[in-house]
Amino acid sequence: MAGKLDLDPRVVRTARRLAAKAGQPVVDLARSHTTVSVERAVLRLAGVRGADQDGIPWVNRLVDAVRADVGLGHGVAVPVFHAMRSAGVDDITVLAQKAAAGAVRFEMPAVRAEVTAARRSAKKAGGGGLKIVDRRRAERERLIKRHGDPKQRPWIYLIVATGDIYEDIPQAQAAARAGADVIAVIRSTGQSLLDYVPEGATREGFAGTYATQENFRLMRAALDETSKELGRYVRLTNYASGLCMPEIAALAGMERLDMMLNDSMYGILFRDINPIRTFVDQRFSRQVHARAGIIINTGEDNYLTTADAVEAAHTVTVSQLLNEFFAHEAGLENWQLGLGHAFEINPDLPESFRLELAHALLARELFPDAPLKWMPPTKHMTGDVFRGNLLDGFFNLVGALTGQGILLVGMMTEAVVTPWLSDRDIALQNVRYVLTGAGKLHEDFVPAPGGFIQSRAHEVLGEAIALLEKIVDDSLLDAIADGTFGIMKRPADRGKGLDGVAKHDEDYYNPVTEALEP
Amino acid sequence: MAGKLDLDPRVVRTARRLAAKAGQPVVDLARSHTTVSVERAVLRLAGVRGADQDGIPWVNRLVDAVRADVGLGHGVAVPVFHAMRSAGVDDITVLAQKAAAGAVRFEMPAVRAEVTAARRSAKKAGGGGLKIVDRRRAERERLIKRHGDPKQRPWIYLIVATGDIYEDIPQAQAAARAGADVIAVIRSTGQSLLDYVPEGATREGFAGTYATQENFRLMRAALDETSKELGRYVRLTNYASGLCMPEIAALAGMERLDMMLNDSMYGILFRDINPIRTFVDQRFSRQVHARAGIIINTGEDNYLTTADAVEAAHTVTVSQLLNEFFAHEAGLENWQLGLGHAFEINPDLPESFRLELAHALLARELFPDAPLKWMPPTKHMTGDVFRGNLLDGFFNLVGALTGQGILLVGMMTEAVVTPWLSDRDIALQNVRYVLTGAGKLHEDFVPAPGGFIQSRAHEVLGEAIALLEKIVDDSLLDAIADGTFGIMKRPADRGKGLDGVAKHDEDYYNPVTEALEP
Amino acid sequence: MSIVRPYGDTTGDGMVQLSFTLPIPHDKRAEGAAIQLANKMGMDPALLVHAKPMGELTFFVVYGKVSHLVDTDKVQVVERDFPLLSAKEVNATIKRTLRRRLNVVGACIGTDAHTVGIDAILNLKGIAGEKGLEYYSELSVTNMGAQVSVPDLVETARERKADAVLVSQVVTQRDAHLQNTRAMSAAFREALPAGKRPLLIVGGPRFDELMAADLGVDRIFTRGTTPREVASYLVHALAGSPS
Amino acid sequence: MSIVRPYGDTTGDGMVQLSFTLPIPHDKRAEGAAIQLANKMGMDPALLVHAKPMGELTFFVVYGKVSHLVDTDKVQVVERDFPLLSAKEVNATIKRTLRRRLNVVGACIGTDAHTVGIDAILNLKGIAGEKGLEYYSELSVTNMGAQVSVPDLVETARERKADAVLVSQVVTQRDAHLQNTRAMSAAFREALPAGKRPLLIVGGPRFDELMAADLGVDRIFTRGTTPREVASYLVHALAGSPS
Ligand code: B12
Ligand code: B12
Ligand SMILES: Cc1ncc(COP(=O)(O)O)c(C=O)c1O
Ligand SMILES: Cc1ncc(COP(=O)(O)O)c(C=O)c1O
Repeated sequence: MAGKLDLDPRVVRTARRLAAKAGQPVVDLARSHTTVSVERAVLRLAGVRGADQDGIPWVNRLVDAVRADVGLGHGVAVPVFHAMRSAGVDDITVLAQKAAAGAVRFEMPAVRAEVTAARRSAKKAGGGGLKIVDRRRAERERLIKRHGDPKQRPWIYLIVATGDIYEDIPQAQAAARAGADVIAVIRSTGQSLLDYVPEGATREGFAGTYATQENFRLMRAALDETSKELGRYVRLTNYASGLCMPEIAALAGMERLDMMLNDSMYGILFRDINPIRTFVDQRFSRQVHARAGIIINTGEDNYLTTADAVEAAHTVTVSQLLNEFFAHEAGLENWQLGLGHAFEINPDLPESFRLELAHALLARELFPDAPLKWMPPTKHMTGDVFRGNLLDGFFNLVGALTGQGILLVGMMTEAVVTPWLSDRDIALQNVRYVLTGAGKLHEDFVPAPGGFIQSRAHEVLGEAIALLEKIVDDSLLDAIADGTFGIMKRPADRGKGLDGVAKHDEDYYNPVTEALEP
Repeated sequence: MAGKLDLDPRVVRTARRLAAKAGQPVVDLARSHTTVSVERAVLRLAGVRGADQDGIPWVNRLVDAVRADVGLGHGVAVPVFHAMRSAGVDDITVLAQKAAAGAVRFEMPAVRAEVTAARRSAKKAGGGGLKIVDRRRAERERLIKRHGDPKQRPWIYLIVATGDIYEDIPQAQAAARAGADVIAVIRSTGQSLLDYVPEGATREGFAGTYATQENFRLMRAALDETSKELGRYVRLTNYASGLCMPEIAALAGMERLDMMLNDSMYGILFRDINPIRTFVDQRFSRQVHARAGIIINTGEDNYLTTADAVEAAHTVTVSQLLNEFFAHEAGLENWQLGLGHAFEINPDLPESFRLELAHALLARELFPDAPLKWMPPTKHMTGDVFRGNLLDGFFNLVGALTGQGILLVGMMTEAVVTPWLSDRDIALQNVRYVLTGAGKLHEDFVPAPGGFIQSRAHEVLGEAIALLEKIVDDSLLDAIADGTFGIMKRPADRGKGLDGVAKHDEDYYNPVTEALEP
Repeated sequence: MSIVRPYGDTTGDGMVQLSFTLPIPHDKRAEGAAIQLANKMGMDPALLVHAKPMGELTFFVVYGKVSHLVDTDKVQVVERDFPLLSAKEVNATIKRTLRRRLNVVGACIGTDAHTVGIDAILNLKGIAGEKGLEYYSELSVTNMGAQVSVPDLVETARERKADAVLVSQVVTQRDAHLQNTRAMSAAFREALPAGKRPLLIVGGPRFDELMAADLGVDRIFTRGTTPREVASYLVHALAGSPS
Repeated sequence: MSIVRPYGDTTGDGMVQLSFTLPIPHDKRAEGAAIQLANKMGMDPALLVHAKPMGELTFFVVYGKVSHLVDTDKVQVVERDFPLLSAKEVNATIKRTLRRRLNVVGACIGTDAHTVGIDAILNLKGIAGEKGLEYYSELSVTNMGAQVSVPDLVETARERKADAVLVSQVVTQRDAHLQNTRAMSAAFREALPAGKRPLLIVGGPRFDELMAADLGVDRIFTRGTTPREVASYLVHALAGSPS
């Protein structure tokens, strides 16, 4: 694909260098802080399971108890494993239950040997979780070898969103049979602001189904069956976003999810989550994804629902560069970077289609080794479902012409309802038509040198560099506070979940980060 | 647009030379024969109007009477104008009425001076008709100057087909307001096999409205109004096909229709009209169209509804070359050649879209000065109207990418009903989206040298030349008899309307042909 | 399952999509009128999701829930009540029971010129991978083509001693297909006594298979018919059961 | 015109298009079931033009004629019963009658995070070329953003002495918008005596404007609302008539 835009490699290198410079202070911040959810993720990997009668996970009760006694700054690993030893409990969930009942107190051991012992136990327990993650990854590789990968690029990505895992499952299986390569289970509207991960199989989501370990397991098992039936490994996606990003990443790793929505800024911008909380959580979750062999999907598409897709095109590029930097820093490889972008230009705008092509090609050529995630029109979809299906067709065509890696299938009812079963069928038929009839059209499509498409791509890249320079000068946190992305203004000292952040003490210890740090 | 396929001009010249060679015998046939409808057309131009109580036009009664008395071989002009003089009638319609009542007898005058006198009167009367045609043409040019031509290419061509001229009119006006540049009034299913042209305003067509002089007049007047309202000259189309092709051409010329469906073989293939009848009628009607400044639309698209659009692609090319030759021979200029072709490849076929592009580009580059008429998918349309609208969008895109001149707008309900008002609106919205968003994409679209699209175009051209060579060897009439076009086998001695054909006698005289012969 | 409801995205939600035009200009009242229509059709709640002015008319898209129940036990359909035979079986049965070739005359009548459907059934080439009736050695097929008048059809059927007459009708505007079919069956009734009348079969994409009696024909075939089904039916109706 | 019918391609033809899924596998019976549903909706004849198997379910497209009449006189709509004012008039009227700025508190409540709609109404930027309420000098606007809980909203409304509370709801799955709106209006009724309650306004693309009373709010705005309409309504309801 490369070379259609005639991008200057020096300019591209400049852009990357600027992104690294802009991102580094945030990485430093993430490396020196922890959050309640990072700590809970550690304990989940170390084996805490289940929830109390009110549905509050034991892991939350445990972290809260530790925090009340010694704060978060040391990390919970040492106090917890020290307490296990002291209390003579060897099931960590039992410890959590006791802690919740007020039957255990936590402290940082005073004696160095005790610290070492607690660290050693923590490391072992945490390592146990990581071993599960590793096994899952190996299992995935085996199943892919057995059943095979999708025959075509882009992979076809479909959403289910009934709110009820038991409705989701047959719908997901039907979607896979109809051609979906990736199934995403959308989450209930409220989940990202919950500071705990719900437990068990759930049937009561709004416009999406709760992300729970059990729901993950049920869906993955169902899709394993379907993969076998179809002779094609069907991938499963969920969301590691929101206040529980690290934990959900850990659960995803342990339940063999294959892709996760995981953006460095989405939660800040679209859920008003505190920027620092997000950046800390994000780094940990990405380290887990790196280890689990999970492909992340970033959320640049969302910016174009609140900002204008032409005016703000360069903010997508900037965000992709930042997401790439953060991802690499956390250990993710290029094949794991499902960088997002979207077909959101007003279809009434002259040249809208050529502009879309230019933007999509730019992303493609800037990130040649990443499986870009190409998102369908949403903002300019209306109740006119006939027109909707048409727009989706042209979206699919851009996807095919620009070699996108993952195609989130657009639904003609986008402006009306969460997708109906038949909407998915119509949408897949649309994708199939375009890929079958024009899947290789890119071979014939060589934008004229210096023509509209090339010029537009260069223009956007130029704007992106200018913006990155400004961010380097001011700081990324300030840029976010100013509404640079998606016109959402999010100051670093506001937003949800800030109280769950703590600065590392000198003796901060986290057995999982230790294992995952590159 | 030219040059994207890198066609070899020598090969293109060969193709044209072969087409001329294949067509010439048919031209010779046409020049040495007449038909009842040619003769009626002459008399219509000479002023015969109206119909008897059964709706049989006086012009039919008159020609039948002449034929009964002296045969057709002399042409009707001399016997008729001789009779007028002899009977002392100076209104030609009155003569027809008298003839129908058996009150006049016809003969070829024995005296040379009488022949000369009759010819002179005939020429004057026929010239009167041609003057009307000329006035109409001048009027069109004036109106186009006043109101303007469509701003974009392709021109947007919409069909109305209620069967009732009084429903057609508001629908046509609505379509024009919604963006149509050309309105075609589809004919009732039976009309093409009627050996007369119905009279008056009609409301009882099946799946189309009768082509009558009065319907032409009413619709043209309505669209003149709308043209004024819109500041854009809206063109009107009808069908000069079937057994009355010459007469309808004459009526179209006199009522200022702007385009006419007029194919050299359609009637043979799809209405089982005798080949000789058709070729004779066709030549005359084209001469009239040439004079009237009418753009013809040929019917190659139809072949692809009975034959396979990939296998038979070259038969479309061959037919276009033949239609071009016949058209030039009859005096039509390139700007009048709306050569037909269609988006009819099975959409499930791999590469269908690229094949469509290749075929459409081939037509474009073979006939760079003709306003090609690009026809939408019909055969592979189904009751799935959502898919239908999508296919139409990709059809529109090929139209835009290959610089077609006239775009017949596809309807999502193609497989269901004659178009509803709302279907047209949805269809126009589709066209508008594609032309606005991707109308200039052709600038960026340069098929790779030697790539799929170029190769396919060269292949089709090669097959077309091979077929033309065979036709030159065997004769066009044999090729038609063998089912070369549209898999319809039509031997020259069969089909409807053969009894309406007569060979010219030595003294054949036709004042209109005389005036129109180049 | 006997009682079912439409399925949007969960079992039993009853959701359907509807579109139509009302001949009134777009305004709030027009939107209300659209909802009124949807309500009358049993959609409640009816969600008006799109309204597009088209001059003096307005096009609407409505989504909503219908409360109607569909009782699949009460569905009337013409089920295939004869075995589907191979070409071999068709030929063998005709040979055995009729001891002569079975004569078939086909045509597209009236002003309808759509021959692709009848050709698909009759011509060698066939459709969907199945050969047409001409392929069957024991069927003698006369395909009269398009725009055949009813008198010509009756005449030819008589001449060829047709056992079965196959008529195609594709154009349905103003019920052309129904009118032409009725005219055809009436003409056969008039021209020939009951025992001498060929089997009358019509086909076309928009027929209702339940209307055979109403139209005076023996059988109706519709969308997606294959030649083999027709051949099997001919054997069933005219040559009795195979072996 | 008071009685109208759907218009396909001729006046009064009554034609409509319908699509839906039935949870039964595709076969003839399923097609019959689809027609049964269309018939129950009043389509007769109902033409089944497309049936697509989707595993154990089938998707259908049906075209047909409905005989229902639409009586435009019987349509119920919430007509704008107040004058549309310019920003100048809005400001002047508030100044004159209230003699203080009018306090508006807006939020997207519940778990709904769609702020584009409420922002379009409140923020300076506005929508469709119209500035939002923040632009009006006599309106004091507090935009609480997304996912605001009802108690927080009531608290803020109290603090800011809100004259009007503007709530947006976009997610409608499982009637989330209706539940949240009811919870909100109940909370205000509980928290404040009748005279002290702010004007309650909800908006979102899928509300039914006729449901205001049912939901316990004063007014509902839906698809395509512009800030000026809202400002004019606020003046009408809270500040009396202009000049
Ligand atoms: C091909 C086609 C044509 C070709 C026909 C070529 C030919 N020689 O047949 C051409 C281009 C000439 C043509 C012309 C016209 N057409 Co046309 N055409 C079509 C088209 C695109 C496909 C029809 C087809 O071939 N289907 C494929 C065959 C295999 O399917 P089928 O006919 O349904 O047959 C199957 C079954 O129904 C059944 N069957 C059918 N007949 C019989 C008979 C028997 C005995 C049995 C057992 C079974 C059987 O078995 C077949 C195989 O499974 C349709 C649109 C569409 N996509 O459906 C319009 C369509 C049928 N045409 C239409 C019209 C209006 C016309 C015109 C009248 C337009 C005009 N005024 O100029 C003209 C004139 C034709 C005339 N006088 O009848 C309309 C009819 C509208 C309506 N419902 O009334 C349609 C639906 C398009 C539209 N939306 O406007 N047409
Ligand atoms: C943009 C968008 C988003 C953005 C929101 C960004 C933001 N900050 O608002 C993002 C990408 C974050 C998003 C996320 C989700 N979305 Co969303 N989203 C949309 C989208 C594409 C456009 C909505 C929009 O902005 N419309 C433009 C505004 C101007 O229109 P409006 O809201 O109707 O507002 C106007 C009027 O209604 C009125 N109005 C509205 N509110 C008020 C209030 C008052 C007081 C007044 C007077 C007037 C008024 O005035 C406005 C101006 O005219 C729609 C699809 C579509 N095309 O409609 C889906 C859609 C609304 N989203 C949907 C869903 C399900 C979600 C998710 C829940 C999916 C998931 N599970 O992850 C998430 C989570 C969101 C959550 N927790 O609520 C569904 C809702 C389905 C349903 N009917 O229940 C939709 C319909 C898409 C779909 N088909 O699935 N989404
Ligand atoms: C990156 C990312 N995370 C998460 C979400 C989902 O949002 P929520 O946090 O409401 O589950 C989205 C929305 O599509 C997204 O793009
Ligand atoms: C060239 C040509 N003539 C005529 C017609 C119309 O056919 P009819 O002769 O039935 O009016 C068509 C069909 O589209 C056509 O393509």
